[in-house]
Amino acid sequence: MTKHDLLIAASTIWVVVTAVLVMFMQAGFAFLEAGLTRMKNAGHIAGKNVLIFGLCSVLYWAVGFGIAFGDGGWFSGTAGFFPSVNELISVGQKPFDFFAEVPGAAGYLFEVVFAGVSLAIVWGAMAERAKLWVYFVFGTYFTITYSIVSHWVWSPHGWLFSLGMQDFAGSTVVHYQGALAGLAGALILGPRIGKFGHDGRANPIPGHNIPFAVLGTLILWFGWFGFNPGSTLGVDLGGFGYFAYVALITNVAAATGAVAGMLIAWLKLGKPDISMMLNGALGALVAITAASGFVAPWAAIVIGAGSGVIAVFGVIFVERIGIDDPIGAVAVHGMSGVWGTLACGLFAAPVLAHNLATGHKGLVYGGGFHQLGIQALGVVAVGIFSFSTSYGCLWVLNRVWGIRVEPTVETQGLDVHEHGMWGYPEFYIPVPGGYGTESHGHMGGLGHAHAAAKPAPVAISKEVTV
Amino acid sequence: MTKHDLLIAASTIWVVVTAVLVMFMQAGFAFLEAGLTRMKNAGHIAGKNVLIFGLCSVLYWAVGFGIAFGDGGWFSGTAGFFPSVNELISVGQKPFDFFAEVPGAAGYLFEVVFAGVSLAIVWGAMAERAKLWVYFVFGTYFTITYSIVSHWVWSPHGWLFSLGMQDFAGSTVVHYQGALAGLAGALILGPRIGKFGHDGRANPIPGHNIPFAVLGTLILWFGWFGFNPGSTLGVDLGGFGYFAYVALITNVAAATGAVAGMLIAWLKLGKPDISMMLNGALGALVAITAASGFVAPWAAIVIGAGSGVIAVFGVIFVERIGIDDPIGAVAVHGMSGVWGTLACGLFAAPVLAHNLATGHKGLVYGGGFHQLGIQALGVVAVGIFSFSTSYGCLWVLNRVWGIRVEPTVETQGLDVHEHGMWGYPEFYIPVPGGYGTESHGHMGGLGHAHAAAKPAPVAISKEVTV
Amino acid sequence: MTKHDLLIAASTIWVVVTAVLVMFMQAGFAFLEAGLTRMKNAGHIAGKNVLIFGLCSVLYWAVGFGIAFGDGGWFSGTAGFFPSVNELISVGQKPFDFFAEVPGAAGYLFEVVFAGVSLAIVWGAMAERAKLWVYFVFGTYFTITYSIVSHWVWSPHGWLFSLGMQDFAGSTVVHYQGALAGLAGALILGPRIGKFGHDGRANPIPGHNIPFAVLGTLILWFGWFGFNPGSTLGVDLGGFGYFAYVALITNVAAATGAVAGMLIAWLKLGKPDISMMLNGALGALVAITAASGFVAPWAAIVIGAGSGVIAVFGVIFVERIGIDDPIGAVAVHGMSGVWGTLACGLFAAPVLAHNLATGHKGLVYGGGFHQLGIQALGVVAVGIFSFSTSYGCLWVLNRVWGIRVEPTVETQGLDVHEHGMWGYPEFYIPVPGGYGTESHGHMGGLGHAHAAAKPAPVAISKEVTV
Amino acid sequence: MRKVETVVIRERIEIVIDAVEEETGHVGVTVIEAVGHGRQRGVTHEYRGRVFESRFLPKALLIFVVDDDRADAVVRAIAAAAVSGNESGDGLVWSTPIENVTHNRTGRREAT
Amino acid sequence: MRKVETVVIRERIEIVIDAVEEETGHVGVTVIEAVGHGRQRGVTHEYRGRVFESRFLPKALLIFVVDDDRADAVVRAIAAAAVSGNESGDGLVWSTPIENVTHNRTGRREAT
Amino acid sequence: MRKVETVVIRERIEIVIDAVEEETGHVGVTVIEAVGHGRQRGVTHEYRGRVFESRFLPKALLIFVVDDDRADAVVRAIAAAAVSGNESGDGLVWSTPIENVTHNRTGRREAT
Ligand SMILES: Nc1ncnc2c1ncn2[C@@H]1O[C@H](COP(=O)(O)OP(=O)(O)O)[C@@H](O)[C@H]1O
Ligand SMILES: Nc1ncnc2c1ncn2[C@@H]1O[C@H](COP(=O)(O)OP(=O)(O)O)[C@@H](O)[C@H]1O
Ligand SMILES: Nc1ncnc2c1ncn2[C@@H]1O[C@H](COP(=O)(O)OP(=O)(O)O)[C@@H](O)[C@H]1O
Repeated sequence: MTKHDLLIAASTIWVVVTAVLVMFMQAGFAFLEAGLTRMKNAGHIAGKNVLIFGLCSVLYWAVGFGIAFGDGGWFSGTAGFFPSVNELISVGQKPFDFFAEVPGAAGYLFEVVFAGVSLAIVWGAMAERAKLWVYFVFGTYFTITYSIVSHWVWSPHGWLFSLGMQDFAGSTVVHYQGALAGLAGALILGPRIGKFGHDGRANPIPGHNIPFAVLGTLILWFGWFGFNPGSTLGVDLGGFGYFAYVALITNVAAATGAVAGMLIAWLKLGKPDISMMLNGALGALVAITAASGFVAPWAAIVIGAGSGVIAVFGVIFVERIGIDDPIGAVAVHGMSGVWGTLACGLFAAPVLAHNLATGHKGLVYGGGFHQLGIQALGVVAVGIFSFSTSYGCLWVLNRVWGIRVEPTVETQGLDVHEHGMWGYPEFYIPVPGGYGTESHGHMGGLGHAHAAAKPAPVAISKEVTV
Repeated sequence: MTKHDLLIAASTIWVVVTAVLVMFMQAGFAFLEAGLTRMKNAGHIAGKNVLIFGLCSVLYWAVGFGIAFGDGGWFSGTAGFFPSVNELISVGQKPFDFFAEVPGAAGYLFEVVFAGVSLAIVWGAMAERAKLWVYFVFGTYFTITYSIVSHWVWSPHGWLFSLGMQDFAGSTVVHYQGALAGLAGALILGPRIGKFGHDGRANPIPGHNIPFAVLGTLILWFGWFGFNPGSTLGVDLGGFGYFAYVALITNVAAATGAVAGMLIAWLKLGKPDISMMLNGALGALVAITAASGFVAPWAAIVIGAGSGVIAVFGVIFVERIGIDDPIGAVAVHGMSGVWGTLACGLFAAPVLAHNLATGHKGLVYGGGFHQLGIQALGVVAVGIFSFSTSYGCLWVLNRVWGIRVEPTVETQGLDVHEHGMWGYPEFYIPVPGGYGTESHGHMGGLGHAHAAAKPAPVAISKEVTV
Repeated sequence: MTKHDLLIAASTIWVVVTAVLVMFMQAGFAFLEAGLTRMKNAGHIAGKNVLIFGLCSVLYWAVGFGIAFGDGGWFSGTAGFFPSVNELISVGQKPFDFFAEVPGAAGYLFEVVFAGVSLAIVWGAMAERAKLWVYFVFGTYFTITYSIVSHWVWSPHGWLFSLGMQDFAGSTVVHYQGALAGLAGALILGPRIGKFGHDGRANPIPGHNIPFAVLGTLILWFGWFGFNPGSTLGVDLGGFGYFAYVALITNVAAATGAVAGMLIAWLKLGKPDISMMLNGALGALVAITAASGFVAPWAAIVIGAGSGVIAVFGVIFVERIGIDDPIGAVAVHGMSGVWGTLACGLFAAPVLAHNLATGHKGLVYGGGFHQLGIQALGVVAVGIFSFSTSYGCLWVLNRVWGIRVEPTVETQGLDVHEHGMWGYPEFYIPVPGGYGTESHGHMGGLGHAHAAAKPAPVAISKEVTV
Repeated sequence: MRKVETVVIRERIEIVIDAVEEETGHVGVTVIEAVGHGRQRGVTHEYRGRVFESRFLPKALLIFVVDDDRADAVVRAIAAAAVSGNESGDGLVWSTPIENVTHNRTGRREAT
Repeated sequence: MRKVETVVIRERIEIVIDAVEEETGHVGVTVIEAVGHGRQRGVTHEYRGRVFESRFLPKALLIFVVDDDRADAVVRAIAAAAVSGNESGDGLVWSTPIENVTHNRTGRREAT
Repeated sequence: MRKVETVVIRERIEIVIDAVEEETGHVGVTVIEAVGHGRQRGVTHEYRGRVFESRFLPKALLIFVVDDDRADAVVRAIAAAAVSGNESGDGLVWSTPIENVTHNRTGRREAT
């Protein structure tokens, strides 16, 4: 047992544990999104996260990981497809020598959960009206385009990495990209029925469960301690134990975003809207994702506060221009993603940029516009690539087969139509022995002992032969 | 400070962190099971997981851990009961020298959460109709029989271990055993009132909360990253950082199971049933539990897909033969547990079986039927032992006291009858200032300021003296 | 790379991971509290945890961390305010040299989540009737008083630490303090409308969602594996891997508390009340917090059982003397916090007190009343300081501006009044395409395809210009 | 025409409606959730030390708007079908003459 | 017989029923959740930038089937018990003659 | 006075009430959630291998207590406003003479 063995052990613990935290963010998205949409779609909205993470996990093993982190050129990796046992258990070997201190398998695990997050964001903006098969087709497509961009920014061969772009954990790669695809989807799908009145004014369509949205947000915040600090991909990047600093920055920014989101909603809208507070916290987490390795605590506060402002005004703006984004993905992940990416160019602290050996100090430290320019270039390049490829794909799918459900399906809900069963069955149909049957129901007391003795047929429903 | 100290530190971090992830699976089971059962039992179903994990935790410290991992013979451990402070803080010492790199306490922690999972599975198949005291009595009994079997398979003295049985993290020990006891319980309890019509046809009794079931599944998936990778019990089993590979295999299998479960339900039942997708993912996690240390990624996909098939057809089959298993435990944990155990005999990769020094390569690698035979032997032996001991115990309890609640209790619900209060009180009774009182209620707006000034007595309820 | 570097790496992993587990306890409190209060306040109750953790995180970076752990005197730290990048990334340097094996940032992360827990407890006892701005003002104030007491007990300069007070992870510092402030708040606010009848008898106001309360409790139990074991602040305190023992003790106590809480409720109240079981588990976790590093497993069982008794009788007692504490914070965190702190003086095992070099062995090991006396002194001193400062602050705020919402706001609910929107909007107002509109609603089936074609205006609501 | 109203236990909703359809040929019903209070006792609840009970039981109110000459048969069909065999709680049925019965979709006014 | 119907605020449900039982001796009631719209204003809601209000308030509809000679006393008892002291919202009570009143369990038809 | 009752689809609740207020000047309504069964088919459900369907559709029952001379106009206003353009499901409206109408808050008894 060498010290290097112990380094591998510690780094692998760190990378696996943080990857697992990020994986749990799927539950966060599931509950944030289910909470901010309607009861009739709750099962579908929550369940689709399992589906897409499943799809993505297999695909990313097959091709995504190779594209993103396999050896290759400036545009894409060209090795590491369908990786074998040996490629996955060895450490620092080709084709995954990018991961110097952990086995290829740990690299896969950490990176696949990021791809899963990016995919989860996409569907937030498209919620409550897309057909189920679209998840399969576009999910597959996006996993690949996502992997290409992550190669650009994070692989040592990638062209944006070579230019010195700073995106510590993926404000651009993960969040902005997901939001761009979601925006493309929201544009092509159009708003939900009832969202805009005949006069074009937006109607509020409140989500059905604010506690779910809070749970989702806290799970995401929790998972983000994997997202950002885990992006050191080992225990010594930036110095031994430096990842704790990344965690601190992440927490300070998120905290500021939550408070700012609530206060700004209070000032602007007259009420300290809880969903805006949640959006503020999440927007801040998105923004600090790029910057968490590079900035000082005071800058984390500035970045977080900026995201609180963006959350409130961004959500209102997106609605005002006629886009229906039920959970605010465009504002929270898109606009805040851009803000965080650019913020590196403003606030990157000299000592940290140096320790991480990525890019240069930011504008406020006298670094001039150099780093800011590179950050802006990254934003523009990824914006064009991601939006156009996503829009193109969805446009074709929509043209050929139609990606939006029929009005009757949308009105009645995706749960019963797409999946056959409500998210909360006892609120919609009589279930044997359930709410709304003898002994039960709102304002109801308790029934007869005898009733149990001879169960009635499925009340109010007729069975149909399979 | 020696390198060995650091090894102990790293291994203990790993084992404790993964144990904690597995402990959280109790929340996963609580929500999976509560989601797939009815509103009137939601508090009971969720709450019982806290109870049985509590019971199990104390018992396992007292005797279970000694039976399972204390020094002893081929059948059972015979030392390490009521372990002392010194036995628990020392590393690699008798009676817990099985744990070479972590203190006995870490061994306890990791193993008790496994016992807790096995127990949680039991009650899924018995849901919505067992008396509360049965949890105490059978929970105690099962903790002990479980510990015996885990000694057989995992202790270096155990007879199945000595034969070279491969069960990396417990498809057989944890899942199959839990399902066998659950099956015994479901048989003795009989189906829930209303589950089968007068003509014997099954009525659907949909669970009440699909988002809960999704949350439960994602928590379980998350926890499984402790379950399988943590079973290395240190940072160097199979090579430093090898546990990351186990995590990858786990994820790929689960992902395939989710997608397969949904697609097969879609093909077979006409609808991409969300609960079947969840069952597919969980079944795949169960199956890969035995195999996660031994197989290649492609085999993880095969195993996961197989579990997706098993989930759908297994659930339907169990119902067709007249067994009422509300959450599908028999199919998901039992059938998939067998599948995963046998799959080792088919797909164990030579290099991995060698690295782990457990058993031999599988059939497809030219290993012949040797390993498959041992796996089958393990399945049969554990099947006979676990099913018969569980069935016997429950049969006696049922004969002497009756383990099923009265029909009136079942009809009205376990929450109010066993525990005195509904899981969702405001949907069932008027609560002061709650839903269904002035200012509140469905389709309701908002009431008078004045009403507040003179609170009414507990509406619609009369207080009774304690 | 030295061995010391690896020690820093391993310790930082441990401290950051456990800190993250503790951070997740915010979700636990959010769901425990939301579950045990009414539907009309669910969004507010859950959401406020995000707000106060946000507030506390920023403040603790600014001043709290310096007060608590910066260098200073017996009463308070006097350095480390607004810490800089360098202060946070260096290890074992002033002003945070208290943290010898991890960077200052890891220290911040671990300690801020403790402050967040203490703050979360406060609001449990004040639930459903405090104004929103009070969270901002008192949250700020309490963050500071909390930090002062944590300096007393945990900083090597603190006066109670110097006396040898044993409070391993904060039964006194975190839980008791939070409960004292909550008690002050509950006294000043008075009981909720409808809680006590005209004859002074208490009315039950059941919480609205027992599954949420169960989830909250399991999340808290999960997080407590960070809370107590993480308090070693490194991998070698008490011996390498000793933290696993702390985890075992924590689990055994919690388990006993859950079972005891249920059994005692069964005996005393006639029903195995689930909320009492949850309170038993939590009370045991609170009590073992001080003792987890110091006691043997049998003592953990005694302590846990004691907390089960305290939970049931404490909750009843608090209600009987006319205090309305909706979630039982005074009993669970206050009384059990005192019990756990004193229990160290009774049960501290010689070997463990020695290994940790804190205080002396307890009464039952022949240590006499010395340690018990110090523990009692700590309880009294903190009790006087914390209660009086909290009561004073809240009294002034109440006198000047009033901290309780108007009766009309309380009756109708904090969600709609303080935040503008219900926690479960579809149960209260018609939402376009939601429950209670065409195609939907309880006992409802499914509507017309055509209805979708011409969406109605926002049913039953009129839009008002912003 | 006549409006026949009945309060029944919820498990009987389907059976009552089927009986009306089969025995009288009348199709069309509106169902409303209700709770009722008759002579039965509720069940005891306990929460955190307080014990109390509730006095209502869940019922359903069914409304059938029927031709005058069918009213009597509908009442009889309902009373027969609503019987659960329990000791109490099966409810009541009654009818009321109504005027101006109009079919919303067509605007057709039925003879009173 | 007569059917007495009343719309009351929900906190008055118990009080009204108790009053009817005490003052007239009549036992038996069916309660239905309702919402009503009278002259009061709702409360303002806000969600993600949109402000709106709701015009209904929660009420309950109580149905008492009573003997003809008790109807008037029941109406009076209800009207008296329903008063909450609020400025508005206490609702209405009225009665209607009904026919064919049949007790489901026994099939006994009450004298009309 | 007269009680006008109507069963309508839920999306029409607001429109019907507005129509009554505008066309007849009558203010005051009580709304009850209902489900109804007419001639339409439900939608197919599937759960874990079992397929079944439900036959009810959500409706609302609206109650307007009105002056005798306004009853006919109210009925007509409702019938007109309730039409959704769907092929079925728009429900019914009818009226009944009622007695003893009393305003709870004031105790004032309206002329019958
Ligand atoms: N006089 C009444 N007026 C209105 N509803 C009544 C009346 N009597 C009974 N009911 C309804 O019928 C239900 C059954 O009544 P109950 O007295 O329990 O049954 P039974 O008369 O068969 O013993 C009650 O819950 C209530 O909803
Ligand atoms: N004409 C009416 N028809 C039906 N229900 C009515 C009528 N007038 C009032 N109500 C019911 O009574 C409730 C109270 O009416 P409201 O006008 O607010 O009270 P008040 O007349 O005491 O000021 C309403 O919410 C509604 O449910
Ligand atoms: N005879 C009736 N008695 C009571 N309610 C009825 C009757 N006929 C119709 N309804 C109510 O009206 C609703 C619409 O009826 P339906 O037959 O579907 O519409 P349509 O007559 O326009 O085709 C039903 O769901 C039911 O609630």
